[in-house]
Amino acid sequence: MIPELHVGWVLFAGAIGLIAIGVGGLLMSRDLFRVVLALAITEAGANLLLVLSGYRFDAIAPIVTNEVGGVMVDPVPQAMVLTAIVIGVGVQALALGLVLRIYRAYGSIDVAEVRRRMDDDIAAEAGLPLPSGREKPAVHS
Amino acid sequence: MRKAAALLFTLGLLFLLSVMFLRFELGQAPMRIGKDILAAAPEQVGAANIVTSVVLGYRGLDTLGEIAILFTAATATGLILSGLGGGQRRDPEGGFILRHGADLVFPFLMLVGMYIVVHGHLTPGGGFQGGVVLAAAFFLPLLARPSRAVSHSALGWIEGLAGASFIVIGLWALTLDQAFMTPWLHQGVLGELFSAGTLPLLYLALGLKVGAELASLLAHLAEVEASE
Amino acid sequence: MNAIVLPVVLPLLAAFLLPSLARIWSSAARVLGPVLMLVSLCVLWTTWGEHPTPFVVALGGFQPPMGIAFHVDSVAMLFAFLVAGGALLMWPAWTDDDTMPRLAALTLLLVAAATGLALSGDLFNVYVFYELLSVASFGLVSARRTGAAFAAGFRYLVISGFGSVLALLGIALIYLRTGTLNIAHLGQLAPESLADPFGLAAFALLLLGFGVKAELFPVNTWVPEVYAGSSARVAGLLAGVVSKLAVLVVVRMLVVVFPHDETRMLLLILGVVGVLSGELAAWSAKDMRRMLAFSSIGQLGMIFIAFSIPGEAGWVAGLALVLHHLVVKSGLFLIADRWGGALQSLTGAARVSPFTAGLFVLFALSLIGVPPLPGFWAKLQLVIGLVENGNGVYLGALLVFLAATVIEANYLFRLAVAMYAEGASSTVTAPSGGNRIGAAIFAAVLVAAVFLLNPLSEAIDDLAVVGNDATGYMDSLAGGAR
Amino acid sequence: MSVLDQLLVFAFMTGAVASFIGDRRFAGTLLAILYFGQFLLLVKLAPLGYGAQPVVSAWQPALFGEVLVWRMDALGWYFALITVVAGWLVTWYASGEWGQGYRERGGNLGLMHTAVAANVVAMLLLLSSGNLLSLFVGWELVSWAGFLLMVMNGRESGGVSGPAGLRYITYATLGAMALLAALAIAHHASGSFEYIDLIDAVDQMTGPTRVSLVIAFALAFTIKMGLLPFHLWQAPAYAYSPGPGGAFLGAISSRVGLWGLAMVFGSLIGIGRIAGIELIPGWFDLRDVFMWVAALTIVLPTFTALRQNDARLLLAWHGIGQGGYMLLGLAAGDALGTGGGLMHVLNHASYQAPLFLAVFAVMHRTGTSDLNRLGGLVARMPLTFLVMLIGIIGLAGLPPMNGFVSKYLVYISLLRQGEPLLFILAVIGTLGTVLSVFKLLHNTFLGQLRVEHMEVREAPWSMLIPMLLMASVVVVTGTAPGLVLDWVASAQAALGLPVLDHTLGGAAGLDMLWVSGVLVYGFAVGTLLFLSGNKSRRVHQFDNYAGGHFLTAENQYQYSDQFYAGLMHHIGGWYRASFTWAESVVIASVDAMSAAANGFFRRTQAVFLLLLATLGSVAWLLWGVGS
Repeated sequence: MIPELHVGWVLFAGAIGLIAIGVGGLLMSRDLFRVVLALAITEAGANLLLVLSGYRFDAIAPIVTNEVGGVMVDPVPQAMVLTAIVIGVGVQALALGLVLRIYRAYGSIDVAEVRRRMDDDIAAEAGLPLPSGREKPAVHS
Repeated sequence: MRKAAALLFTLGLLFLLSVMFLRFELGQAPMRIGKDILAAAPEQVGAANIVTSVVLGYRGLDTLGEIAILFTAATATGLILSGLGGGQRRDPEGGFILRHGADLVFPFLMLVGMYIVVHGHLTPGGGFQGGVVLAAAFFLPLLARPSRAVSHSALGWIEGLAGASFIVIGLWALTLDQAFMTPWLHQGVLGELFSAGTLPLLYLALGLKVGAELASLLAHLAEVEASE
Repeated sequence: MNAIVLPVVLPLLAAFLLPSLARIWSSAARVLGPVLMLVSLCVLWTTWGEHPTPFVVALGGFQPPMGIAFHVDSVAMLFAFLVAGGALLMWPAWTDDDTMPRLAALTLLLVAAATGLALSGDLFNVYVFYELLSVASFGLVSARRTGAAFAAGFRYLVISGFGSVLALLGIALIYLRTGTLNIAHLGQLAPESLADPFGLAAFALLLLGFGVKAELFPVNTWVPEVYAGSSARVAGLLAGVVSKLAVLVVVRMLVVVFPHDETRMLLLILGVVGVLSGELAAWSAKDMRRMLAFSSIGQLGMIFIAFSIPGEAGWVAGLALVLHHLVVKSGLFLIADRWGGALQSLTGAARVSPFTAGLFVLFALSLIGVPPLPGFWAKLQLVIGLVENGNGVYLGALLVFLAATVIEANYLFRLAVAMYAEGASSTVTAPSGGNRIGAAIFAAVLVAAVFLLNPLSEAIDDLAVVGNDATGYMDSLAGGAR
Repeated sequence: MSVLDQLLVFAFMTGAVASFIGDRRFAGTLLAILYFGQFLLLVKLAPLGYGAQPVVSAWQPALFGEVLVWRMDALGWYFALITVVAGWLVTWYASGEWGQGYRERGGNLGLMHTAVAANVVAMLLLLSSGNLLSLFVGWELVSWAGFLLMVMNGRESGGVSGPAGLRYITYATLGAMALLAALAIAHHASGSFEYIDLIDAVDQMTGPTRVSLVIAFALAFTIKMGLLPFHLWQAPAYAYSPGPGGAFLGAISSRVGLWGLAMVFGSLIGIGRIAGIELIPGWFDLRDVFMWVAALTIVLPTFTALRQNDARLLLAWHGIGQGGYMLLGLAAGDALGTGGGLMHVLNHASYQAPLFLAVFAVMHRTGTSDLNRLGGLVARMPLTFLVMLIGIIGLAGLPPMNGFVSKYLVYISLLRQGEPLLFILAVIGTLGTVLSVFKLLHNTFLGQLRVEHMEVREAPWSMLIPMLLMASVVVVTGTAPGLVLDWVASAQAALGLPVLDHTLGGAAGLDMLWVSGVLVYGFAVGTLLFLSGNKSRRVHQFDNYAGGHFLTAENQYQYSDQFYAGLMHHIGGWYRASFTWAESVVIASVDAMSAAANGFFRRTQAVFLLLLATLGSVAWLLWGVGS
């Protein structure tokens, strides 16, 4: 059991490490595209953790064949992870679309700059003085 | 300073997650419904691939939700990217090899994709995996010939009808006084192509939908890129 | 009984076909959504009438806990009803430009997801619907296609995405411990497998993950920008309706699976901080939309405080606050359609549209909780519930709540007084006819509720019994569980 | 349907009529008749004032398992009588020329009538509330109806009424929330909102619970009364209401706070128990806090009033100080004190309302209430002068007016209880009152008539009659205080307080019949002497000289600016400024907290907080509570 335990530990640690890397990326990235990537890494870690929650080494893939099989892996986490992955894909595609549009609107994908421009835009639309102190927001599409 | 704090908190998360998850050993999970499903799936659903039984049978609604999410993402991306530029493509045409290679590979990709889709209930694979291959088949010509406009209308009809047929197959059960998504075709023999009731039909719809969805997502993004 | 899936599935079906349908018959596509909402309302109404007691629909015919089940009780149906009704009144896709089909499709998806959240009895299925809800709302939020809308939508997406990861981790942890996903089944297993610090930590992860939509402190930093950047109707839909569904999910988990003092305390503390931060931030807001956004954070905080009270008292208070906030905040956001800008510009706005200003005052009065408006009765339930509990922390929450109400009265009526200021001429124009009618309908509901308080209070009492009945929830899983 | 129901329904109908036809020409008259109908119904309830059992409303809606009960007892009836009469007379006042003038100045007369009617309904609902829940409902209705009356005068007040009303409603909400807290504590202790259950439960309460209950009630009621340190809102809010509305508010509206305190001191908790809560054992208890607050409220706002140059503000500041006398008497707790305090409510209403109305009559004719721009109007508006004269004598608490009687009772009570310091403070307050009301009378009516007011006419009868009626109440109840003391005694009995032993002429050895008789006799003698001398000659006001100069229209011998400059120099303005300072500190701290909350939402790195929260809550659940 010892080697199995060891491998399991490595797998779990890998999943958790992915999450930590992703979260670190989320926190430290100043670039929106990197934020999307960090989010993707975090999701990957979470998905890995999810699929690990039903995995076992001594078992086979849950497909009924004519051969005599042993114990099968829990199929439910596999199905869940399939769903979670596809969800992640959808979210990431949308995020990329948004990054594209932000870049088109503001000419920058720097977190702080985008934040500042957004505040300005919201204030300008509401008819308030701009938080950044500029006269009026730059023209954008 | 901020980076240091970020690092610190990331390490904190690492620590907490380790505390929470490293206590578990692989294979020690109780597998309550997992065992039940493994035992019951071959009779109840009749699909050799039990993951497919779960994806389309036991957890079919999740799958419907998931294609809805893909559809939503595609629609939302289409919404936010529409009205951008005139779609003036400036990407150069692909070279001879790329163009003809793409033409050559296209039918094979289609074939592989469809194969994976329709055998989803028997072997590893299924609507998602096959759908992605199908999307690749559609996307390849796009890369080779950036000037050719994608027919969003056609893609829209495919994804709409495919999604609708998934739901309609599910709803048909209601007319038989069954719950939504109850398989209503004959189960057939385990392991054969035409088995597992409505599952292959669902996977077919799913595959088409996923393929069309991804293709339209990619096309939308590619168009913006091109109009850069 | 099986027809209860229709309010979830039909909007999906329509959404899939709508963009294509709009190409060939756009006027049909425009009315399709609202018509479907009416159909959903009818289906829910008849089902509610036929099945007053909770029942389970095993989707795909697979017995729960193996398959996904809809757990349908009166609370779930009430929330589903609110979703359809709210979406009907605040339908954001009446435009006739090229965005209409996609907007309508996204709204339908949002509605389907929200209804699914209300009905679903499976944890992972809830997660899927929650994600669907998120993605649809990202799209709707960014639909105005301004830079601010995109940036706000992206921020929302990142926070929400991280929240989803947390929720997924929570689900993984729970599945590791129990090996099941059905909420009722989880409830049965919880005393032996989840009633330790690690199970509670899983709840914290779920709470923070799903709390993003519920505007829970501190995962609500997206709220002000998103409501300021999106259209008034979308903001109203998100603040009024969608947030409540996320609350329902969290509270279901709390009541059925994690009914512990610690989890309630967590909810209470986050709710208290939410009330404080929201109302304080609203106090110095300079524009109406963000004022409403902050105020809704505060109100959601109150709802969390209410649900953290053990027993039926908490449910009575929580449900009353939920219903009240839904009506009032939706109405206010409809008013904010054209009046959402700088508060300064609203000085003298009562002259521009006395009707709208009157509605604002009515909503504000109810929000503060002036009797005999329904807001008062909702808040009274909260106060009684808090003090009945007797515990010191709950009394602290009561004090915070009372202080927050004073702040709320000040900033709402600062605006109301300015609206009626003499001699000033406002630059704003009256909200569009549709929005005025919508707001008037919400106001009419509010006023009608004053006269129907007695039956309403009885109905809420009944709903609270059902909502708080964790064993009833678990027992409805007859036969399938072990 | 009991008489109480009839009264409430009738009051509602009055409000409905006001809201539908309030801006018509005849509306004021019609409404005045309707108020008179309410008055008649109250007369029908008059046995309450002489010890009859409370009248219960048949309508008892149950909501969320709680019942709303309305029940009128002697105390409520006494207050309701003042309310309805005040509403009646101010509406009468507004029914004629004043209302027309108000409309011509751009005011919304219909709204004003509606607001006054709403105030009356709300007051009646509150005063007849039969349990804590209906008390709270009535309380909030009174607050918001008052708010409506205060903020509706934006045009005439030059936009000042809005901020004043906002300040009021913020304070009022604070009070309402305190009341809600009190309700919650009571519900927790007794399991219901019924008075009876609360009274039973008070004895079983733990010390902290009882203290917090008293504090919550006190906070709610003192804020409404405008007692220190929550008095800042009252004067501007009342002063800038439309005339009759301001008179109504100043006369009775804030007295519901006293009504509430009377219930707390009397039946609900009992002044004895409050005195039993010792803050510094053996030396200072909670009742002393009330008494000192009351005494300071008498003194400080009164001297603030002294500094006012706007007649409306001067009167409104006075109204605050008068509340102090009432509370002082009530907190004294014995038959004399509580009797004096309760009687002072009616007395105060009876002179505060005509004073306000007189000021507004002057404003109606001259267009100003600035005390530096008036003077000499006695020659032009003698009846208005008479009303104000009676009013200020009452306000100053001099015989033979009713204000003297109630203050006398309070003084005697204080002396008998051995509270000389409080007595001295009360007397100092009276001194300040005398000084400032003299300023009011002098600057308005005495001295030299200004050129621009040469053509001013007496106020019309539609305004004079209500004022004179009220003024006559001041004289009549001053001469025969027993009329009122009967009702006060019944109210005391209903509250379970010691009952005042009284005669028609007064109590505690005071016989106003005799005092008035002597005064009348003295005046008669003086008048006879004056007439018999017949040495007076009427001259034009410029046919005179002062300081060696002949007088012209530009050259005035009457000074009104810097009144009491010497006194002002000594006492300064520190007390009022200190409270405004305290208020601004509160606002600034809320501002700071608000900025902090905003900063939280404006963080660029949103995920950071999310992560922080996750770590915090998970760690808390893992180690904080689990182990």
